[in-house]
Amino acid sequence: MPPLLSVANAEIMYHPYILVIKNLSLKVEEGTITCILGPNGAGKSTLLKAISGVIKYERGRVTRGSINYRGDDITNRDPDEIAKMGIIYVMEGRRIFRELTVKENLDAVAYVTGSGPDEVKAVLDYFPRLKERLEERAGNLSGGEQQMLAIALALLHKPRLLLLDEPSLGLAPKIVSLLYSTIRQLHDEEGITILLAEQNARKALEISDYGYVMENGKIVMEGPADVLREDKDIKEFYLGMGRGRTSYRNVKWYRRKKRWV
Amino acid sequence: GRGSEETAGEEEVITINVGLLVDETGPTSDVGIGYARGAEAAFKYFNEKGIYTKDGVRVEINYIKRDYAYNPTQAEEFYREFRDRYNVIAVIGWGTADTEKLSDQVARDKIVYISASYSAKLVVKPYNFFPAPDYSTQACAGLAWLREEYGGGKIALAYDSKVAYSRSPIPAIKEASKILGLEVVGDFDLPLRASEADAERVAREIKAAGADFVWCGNTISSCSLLARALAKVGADVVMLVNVWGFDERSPDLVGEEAYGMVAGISPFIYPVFASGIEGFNVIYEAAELAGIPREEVTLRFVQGFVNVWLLVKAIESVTSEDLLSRGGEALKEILESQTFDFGGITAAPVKFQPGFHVPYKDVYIVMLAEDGSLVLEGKYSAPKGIDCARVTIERG
Amino acid sequence: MPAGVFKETYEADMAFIRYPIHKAALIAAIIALLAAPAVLDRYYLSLATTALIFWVAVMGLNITVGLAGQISLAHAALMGVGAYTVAHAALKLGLNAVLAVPLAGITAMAISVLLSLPSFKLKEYYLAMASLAAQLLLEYAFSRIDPDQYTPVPPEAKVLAGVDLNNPVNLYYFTALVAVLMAVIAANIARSTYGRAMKAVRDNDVAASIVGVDVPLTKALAFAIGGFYAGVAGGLYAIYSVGIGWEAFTLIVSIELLGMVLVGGPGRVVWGSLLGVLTLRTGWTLLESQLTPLLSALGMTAYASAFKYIVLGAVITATIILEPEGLIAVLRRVKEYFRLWPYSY
Amino acid sequence: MSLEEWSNLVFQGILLGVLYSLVAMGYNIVYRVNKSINFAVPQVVLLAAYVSLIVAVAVGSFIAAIIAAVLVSIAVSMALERTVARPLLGRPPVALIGATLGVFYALKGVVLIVGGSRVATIPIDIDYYEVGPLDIATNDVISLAGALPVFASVVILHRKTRFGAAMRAVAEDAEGAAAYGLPVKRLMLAGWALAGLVGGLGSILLAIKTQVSPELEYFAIRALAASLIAGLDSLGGVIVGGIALGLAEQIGSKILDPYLPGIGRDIAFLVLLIVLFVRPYGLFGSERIERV
Amino acid sequence: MQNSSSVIGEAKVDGVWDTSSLYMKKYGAGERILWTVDVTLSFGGVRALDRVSIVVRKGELLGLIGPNGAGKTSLLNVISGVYKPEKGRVFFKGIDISNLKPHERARLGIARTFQHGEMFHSMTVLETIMLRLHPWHRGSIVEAALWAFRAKRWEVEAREKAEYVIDLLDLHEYRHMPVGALPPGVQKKVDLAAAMVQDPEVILMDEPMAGLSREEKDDIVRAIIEIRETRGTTMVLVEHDLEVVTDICDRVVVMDRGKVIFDGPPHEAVKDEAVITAYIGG
Ligand SMILES: Nc1ncnc2c1ncn2[C@@H]1O[C@H](COP(=O)(O)OP(=O)(O)OP(=O)(O)O)[C@@H](O)[C@H]1O
Ligand SMILES: Nc1ncnc2c1ncn2[C@@H]1O[C@H](COP(=O)(O)OP(=O)(O)OP(=O)(O)O)[C@@H](O)[C@H]1O
Ligand SMILES: [Mg+2]
Ligand SMILES: [Mg+2]
Repeated sequence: MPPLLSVANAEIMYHPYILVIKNLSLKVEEGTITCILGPNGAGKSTLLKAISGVIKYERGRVTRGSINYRGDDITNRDPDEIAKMGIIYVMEGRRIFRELTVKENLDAVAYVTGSGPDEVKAVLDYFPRLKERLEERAGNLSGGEQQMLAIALALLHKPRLLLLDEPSLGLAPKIVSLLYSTIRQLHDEEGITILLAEQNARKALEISDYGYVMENGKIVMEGPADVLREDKDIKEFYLGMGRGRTSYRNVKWYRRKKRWV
Repeated sequence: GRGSEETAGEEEVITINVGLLVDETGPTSDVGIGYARGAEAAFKYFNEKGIYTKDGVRVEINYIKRDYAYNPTQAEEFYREFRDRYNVIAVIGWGTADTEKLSDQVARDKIVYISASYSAKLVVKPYNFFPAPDYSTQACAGLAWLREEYGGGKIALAYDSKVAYSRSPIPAIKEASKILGLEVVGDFDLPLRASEADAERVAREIKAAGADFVWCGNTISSCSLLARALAKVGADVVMLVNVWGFDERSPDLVGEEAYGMVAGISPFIYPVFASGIEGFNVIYEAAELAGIPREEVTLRFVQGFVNVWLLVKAIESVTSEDLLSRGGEALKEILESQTFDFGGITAAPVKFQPGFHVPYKDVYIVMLAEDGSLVLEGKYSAPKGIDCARVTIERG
Repeated sequence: MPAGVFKETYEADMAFIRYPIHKAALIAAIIALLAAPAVLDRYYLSLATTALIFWVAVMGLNITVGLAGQISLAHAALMGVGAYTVAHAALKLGLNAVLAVPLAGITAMAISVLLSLPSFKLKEYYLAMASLAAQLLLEYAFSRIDPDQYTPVPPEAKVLAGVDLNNPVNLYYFTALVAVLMAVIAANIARSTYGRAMKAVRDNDVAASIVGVDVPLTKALAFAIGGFYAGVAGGLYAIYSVGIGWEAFTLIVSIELLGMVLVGGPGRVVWGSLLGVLTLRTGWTLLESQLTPLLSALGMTAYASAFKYIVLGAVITATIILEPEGLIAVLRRVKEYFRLWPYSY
Repeated sequence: MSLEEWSNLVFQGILLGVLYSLVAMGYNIVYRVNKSINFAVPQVVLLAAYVSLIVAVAVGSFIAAIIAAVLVSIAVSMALERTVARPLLGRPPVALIGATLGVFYALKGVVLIVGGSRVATIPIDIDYYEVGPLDIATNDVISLAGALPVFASVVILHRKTRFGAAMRAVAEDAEGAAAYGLPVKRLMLAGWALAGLVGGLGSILLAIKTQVSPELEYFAIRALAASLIAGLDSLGGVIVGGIALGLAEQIGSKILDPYLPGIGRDIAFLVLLIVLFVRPYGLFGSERIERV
Repeated sequence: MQNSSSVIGEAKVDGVWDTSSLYMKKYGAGERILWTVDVTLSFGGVRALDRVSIVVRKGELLGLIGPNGAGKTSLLNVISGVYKPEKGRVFFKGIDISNLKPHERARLGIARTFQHGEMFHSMTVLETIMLRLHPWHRGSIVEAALWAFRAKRWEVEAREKAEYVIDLLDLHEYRHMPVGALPPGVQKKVDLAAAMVQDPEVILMDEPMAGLSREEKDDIVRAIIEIRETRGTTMVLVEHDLEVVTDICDRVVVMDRGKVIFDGPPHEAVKDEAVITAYIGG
C-alpha cells in the first residue's frame, strides 16, 4: 500500500531566494504517528507549511520535487483545497483567533466545514475545559486552553492527517502531558494519522511510531521511534542524556560539537 | 520665446507665447472646463484666421496651457514656468485668489494678465484686465434690477465667507443696498461645498429672517442647492445669483419647484439669446473649426473666448516692433487707450481707463421663468450714486 | 595593500564618512549644489529650490512616520503653520522673513507637539484619522485667518544683511544651506540614541517602555522634530512664494508628502526623502511639461491633469506594494549589484 | 427658533446621518475582513455616482442608475482587493494607508475623466410633502427606504452567521485562517464586494439626496470619521455614529455659525477628536489585546 | 481587606504563601532586592494575580514557574510597570517603585527579556542592544543632532558596551542584521544580550528558552551562568522546562491561578503535592 503522504526530493524556498529545504524526502504511513525532530530553524515548520499549502501566505513555494497525498499531487495547492482533502495544519504558537470568542472561533471554522451542532459538541467532548469558556475571548484563554482550541478547530474538519507543529511550545509540563494523551487518544479513537514536529524530543518519541531528524533543511537520520530513542547521538543531543543525564549546571564545562552533516 | 522670428514661406511671422491657466480638475472645474474650451477654441481660430499687427505682420500665438486645479500655489508654479521658461507676454488666467495673488508680480514682470476673475481689487492693478465689470459693479447692477422690478425689500446674503470670490462683492452690496432702499437682513454662510442639509438649514434661516430677496455669491453647485431648498421650505423669495452661480444648467439643477424664483447676472449675453448678435458669428465659426457643436457653446465658453479675443484685439492694434521690443507693456498701453467692440456680446463696448480697469457698468439679467425657460430680462446698470468697485477696494 | 577598508575604532566605524567613496560622493554633491545656478536657467533653478524646500518637509515627516512609526496626515497643515508664521511675522510685526524662519519652525513644533497628544493613546488607523482631523481643522483655521486666500510676504522683508532673497540665485543658496543643515541634523538624530528609541517605539511601544524608553516623550519628540521641519519648510516656502494661500497646505498635499516618504524610503530619513521628492514632485513636474503638449497633440488636453493623479497614485501604490522599503532599496540593490559586478550571485 | 425649524433640522440631521452610516459601514466591513481602512472609498463613491448619472441620462431609468452605481462600486472594490489588499496582507497599517491613499489619488484622475467634475442631478421627480412640522421630499423617503434594510441585513449577516465569524477570523489572521482551511481569498473578496455594495448604494442615495458633484468625496471622508467614532470593528455602532455625526453637524452648524462661519463640514472632525480622546477605540469598538 | 496587608512582612497566610513574611522568618532582613506585596491584578473577569507577594534575594537565581495563565508574565509586567495592579506594591532596593513608569524602573536597574522573542523586528542586532542603554544616555537632542560633545562620546561608549555583550553571546555575524530576520534561537540570545548590556541589578527573563533545542538551551544557560559568575546579577527566570529550572535555580516560586502556591528549593518543589497537581502532573 502506498503511504498516506510522501514528500519526494522537495526543495522549498521563501521569497526571494531563501532556500530552506533541500532535496528532502519523507513518508507518513496511514494510521501512524510520525515525528520530525530538529533544532531551531531546521525547517520543520517550513515543511509542514509546504505540505498544507499555507506557505503561500509567506511567499514561499515548493520549487522542486513533489508532495503526494493518497496518490494525488498536492504540491503548491491552495491551503483550503488541501484542507478539504483532509490535511489540517495546526500552526506553531497557538494560532487561534484571539479577538474572537471561543464560540466564534468554532463558528468561523464551521463555516467552511459545515459542521452541525452535534459535530461541534463531539469535538468539544475531547476538551471539556473549552466547553466552560465558550463566551470567553480566545486571547484570554491560558496557553494550554489555546492549544486545545487550536486542535479542536482542526478536528472540525474530521481530518485524516493532522500536522502538529510544536504543540508543547511554551506549555507547562502538566499541560504537555495532558495534550499528548489527548493526541494519543485522537489517534487511537478517531484513527487520525499524525505528523508531529517537535523540539520536545522525549515526549514526541514517546508517542511516535516513526521519527525523522532534520537539520539545516535535510533529513539526517530516520527510523522507528524505539530505535531512535536508543540512539547515542539522539540521546545526547536531543534528550540531553549523555552518560546519564547531563545537568545544565555543568553546561559551562562542555561544549559539544556534533553534526551529522 | 518672445520675439523669435521665423519665415514661413514668404510671410514673416512673429511667434509670441501666451500662458493659459485653467481649472479643469479642481473645485471650479464644472465651469472651468467650458471656459478652457472657449479659450482654446479662440486661440486656434484666430491663429488659423491670421492675426496681424497694426503694421500688417502676422502673429502666431503659441499658448501654453496648464491646469492648476484652482490651487493658487500651483498657479504660482505655473506662472513661473510661463515666465521663466516660455517668456510669455500675456497670460489668460482664471480664479480670484490666484489672480489677486499674482497681480503685483505680473506688474513687476510686465505681463498682461486677463483672467476670469472679475474681482474689484484687480481693477486698480496695472496689468490686470477683464472684458467685464467687476463683481461688485455687476452685483450693484443686479440690485438695481431687483429694485426696479420688485421695489424695495429685505435681502439676505448667502456666500462662503472663506472664499475670495464669494466674499468679493459683499461690501459693495451692503453699501449699494442702502442707496437703493434695500434692507440687508443678514450674512448667511453657505459653504461652497454645501450639502443639501446645509442648504436647507440656510434656507430656513433665510425664511425665518423674512427676506424677500436672496443674493447667492457662490458657484453653481451650492447656489442651485440653495434655490432648491428655498423652494422646499416654501420661502417666497427671488434669488439673484452671481455670474458663476447661474447658467444654462440651472433649470435642471434647481428643480421645477424653484422655477420663477431665480435670476442670474451676466456681463455677456447667453448663447441662447444669440440670434441677431453678430459677435456670435465669430464664436460659432470658431466652435465649428474646433469641432465643437453649437449646443456646447455655453456661457462659460463665451467667457473664455472673449478673454482671448480681447488679447487678440490688443495685438492687432499694436505695431510689430512694439510687440517685439516691449511685449506686455505695449499691450497694456493699447488696452488702456482703445475701445474694443465684441459685436454685441458684452453688455457694452470695452474701454479701460488707465489705472482703473472697469470697462463698462452694465450687465444682463437672465431669469429662470415659471416654465423652466431662460428669459432675458434686459440690460441693467449699476446705480449712479455709488462706485461699487471703489467701495470694495476700500473696504475689502 | 589591504584587501578592504578596516576600522580601528568604533568611533571611526560610526562616523558619517566611513569610506573614501562617501567622501567622493559628498564632494561631488557639494559641487553640484554650488554650481547649480551657473548651469540651470531660472525655471529649473526654481524647481531645484522647491525640491529643496520639500526635501526639508519630507525629512521631517520621515522622522515622524518612518522612524517613529507615528502616522501623520497633518504635515501639510504644519507647513502651513510655518508659512503663516513667517508671513504674519513679516506683515504684522515687521520681522525679517529670514529671521522668522526659526520662529516658524518653533511654532509648528509647538502645534505638532499638541498633535502628538492623541498618539499617546491612539495607534495606526485611529492615529491616522486623528491627524487627518487635525489637518482639516487647521485648514479651517487657515481659511479663517486668510479668507482672501492670499497672504504675501513683503519683498522688503526678504532682505537680510544686504542679501536679497528676492533674487532667485540668492534664494537658492539660502534654501540649499538650510536644507543641507537640516539633512545633517536629521541623519544625526536618526543614528543617535533618540533615533533608536524612535525605531523601538515604532516596532513595539509597550516593549520599548519596558526596556527604558520614555514612550510618550519619544513620540512627542518625533512629532516635535517633524513639526519643526515642516515649519521651517513652510517658512522657506513663504519666502519663495509671492504669497501663500491655504490651498497650498491641504489634505491632498499631506497625502502627497506621505506618499513621498513611503515611495522614497520610510525610515531612510535623508536620502529616502530626497528620492521621494525627486520622484513625486520634481520628476512629475518635468514629466508633466513634456506630457501636456503631447496629450494636447492627441486632442486629450482635458485629461492632462487627470493623468497626473493616475500616474502619481499608481506610482505610490505600486512602490508600496512592490518595494516595502521604498525606491532607496532599489537603488541599494543596484549599487550592490555593481559592487559585486561582474560576480552576480 | 421655531419648533418647525428645529424638528426639520433634526430630521435632516438624522437623514444625513443615515447616509453617513451607510458609507461608513463600507469602511467597517473592509476593516472586519482585512484589518485595513480603504482610504480610496471617497473616490469610489464619486465614481459610482458619476457612472450612475451617465447611465441615468443615457438609459433614462432610475433603477438602471442604481444598478450601475452598485455594480461599479462592487467591481472597483473587488479589483482593489485583488490588486492592493491581497499583496499587502501582513504588512503594517502604514503600508495599507499609503497604498489606498495612492489609489485615492489615482482614482481621482479616473473620476475626472469619467465625470469631469460635473455638477448635475439624477433626473427623478421630486415632490414635497408636509408631515406635521416636517417638510419631506421624495428623495428623503428614498434615502431612508434604501438604507435601513441594507443596514439590517448586513448587521445580521455579520453578527448572526458563521460567515461573519469567518470574515473576522480572516481579518485577524489570514495565514492562520488558511491553515484551518478557510477560503481566505474568497472571503476577503466577498467582504470587499459587500463593502462595495454598501458604498455604491450609499453613493447613489447621496446623489439622489443632493447632487452628483465632487463634494461627495468630502462626504465620504466625513463618513470615515463616523466610522471611527463608532469604532472600526463595530457594525451596529456605525448607525449610532453616523446619526450622531449628522445631528452634530446640523445642530453644531446652527449654533456655531455666527461665531465660526462655515465650520459645518469640520464639526465631524472635532467630534472625532473628542471621541478618540475619551475612547481611543471609538464608542463601540473593542480594545485590541496587546501583550508582551 | 485588613489594613495589615500593606505592612511588609506581616501579611497573613490564609492558605496562600506569603513569601515576604516567610522570607523574614527564613532569611532575616536586609538581603532582599526586589519584592512585591499583595499584588492583585484582573483583566475583566480574569484574576491574573491574586495578592501575590514574592521576594527576590540579592544575587540569587529565582525560578518562577507555574501552569499557563498562572500569571507569571503578568507578574513580570507588574514589576516592569506595564500593568498597574489594582492593589499591592512593588519594592526595589528598599524603595517603593509602584508609581514609577516602566522606563524609570528600567533605569533603576531592572532589565527584562520577552516571552515572544523579537520585539523590535526591524532594528539591527547592534541597534537593539544599544537601545537598551537609552535610559542612561547623555547629551541633549541638540548635541545628538550635531553629533558632538557628550552625545558623541556617549554613543562611542555605548557601542563599546554593546560589543562586549556581542562577544559574550557570540553574535558577531549578526551584528548588522535586522532582528526579525534571525532564527528564533538567535533572537532569544539577542534579547538576553540586550538585557545584559544594561548591566542591571535584576534581570527578569520570560521563557528565554521556549522553543529552543537542547543545544541552544545550553548556550543560553551558559550565558546566564557566565553573567552570574562575573557580575553577580540577580535573576528571575520564568521557564517551563523543569530540568533547566531544577538544575540552575537557587530557589523556585510556583504560581497557580494568580496565587503563589510554593516557595522553596527546587528539589522540594518537584516533590510538593500542590505543585505536582497544579503544574507537573502525575
Ligand atoms: N516566511 C519566511 N521567510 C523567509 N525565511 C523564513 C520564513 N520562515 C522561516 N524562514 C527561515 O527558514 C528557516 C527554517 O525555519 P522554520 O521555521 O521552518 O524552522 P523550524 O525547524 O520550524 O524551527 P523552530 O523550531 O524554531 O520552529 C529559518 O532559517 C528561518 O529563518
Ligand atoms: N493584556 C491582557 N488582557 C487580558 N487578559 C490578560 C492580559 N494579559 C494576561 N491576561 C490573562 O491573565 C492571565 C495570566 O496570564 P499570564 O500571561 O501572566 O500567564 P503566564 O503565567 O505568563 O502564562 P504562560 O506560561 O502561558 O506564559 C491569563 O488568564 C491571561 O489570559
Ligand atoms: Mg517551527
Ligand atoms: Mg507568560
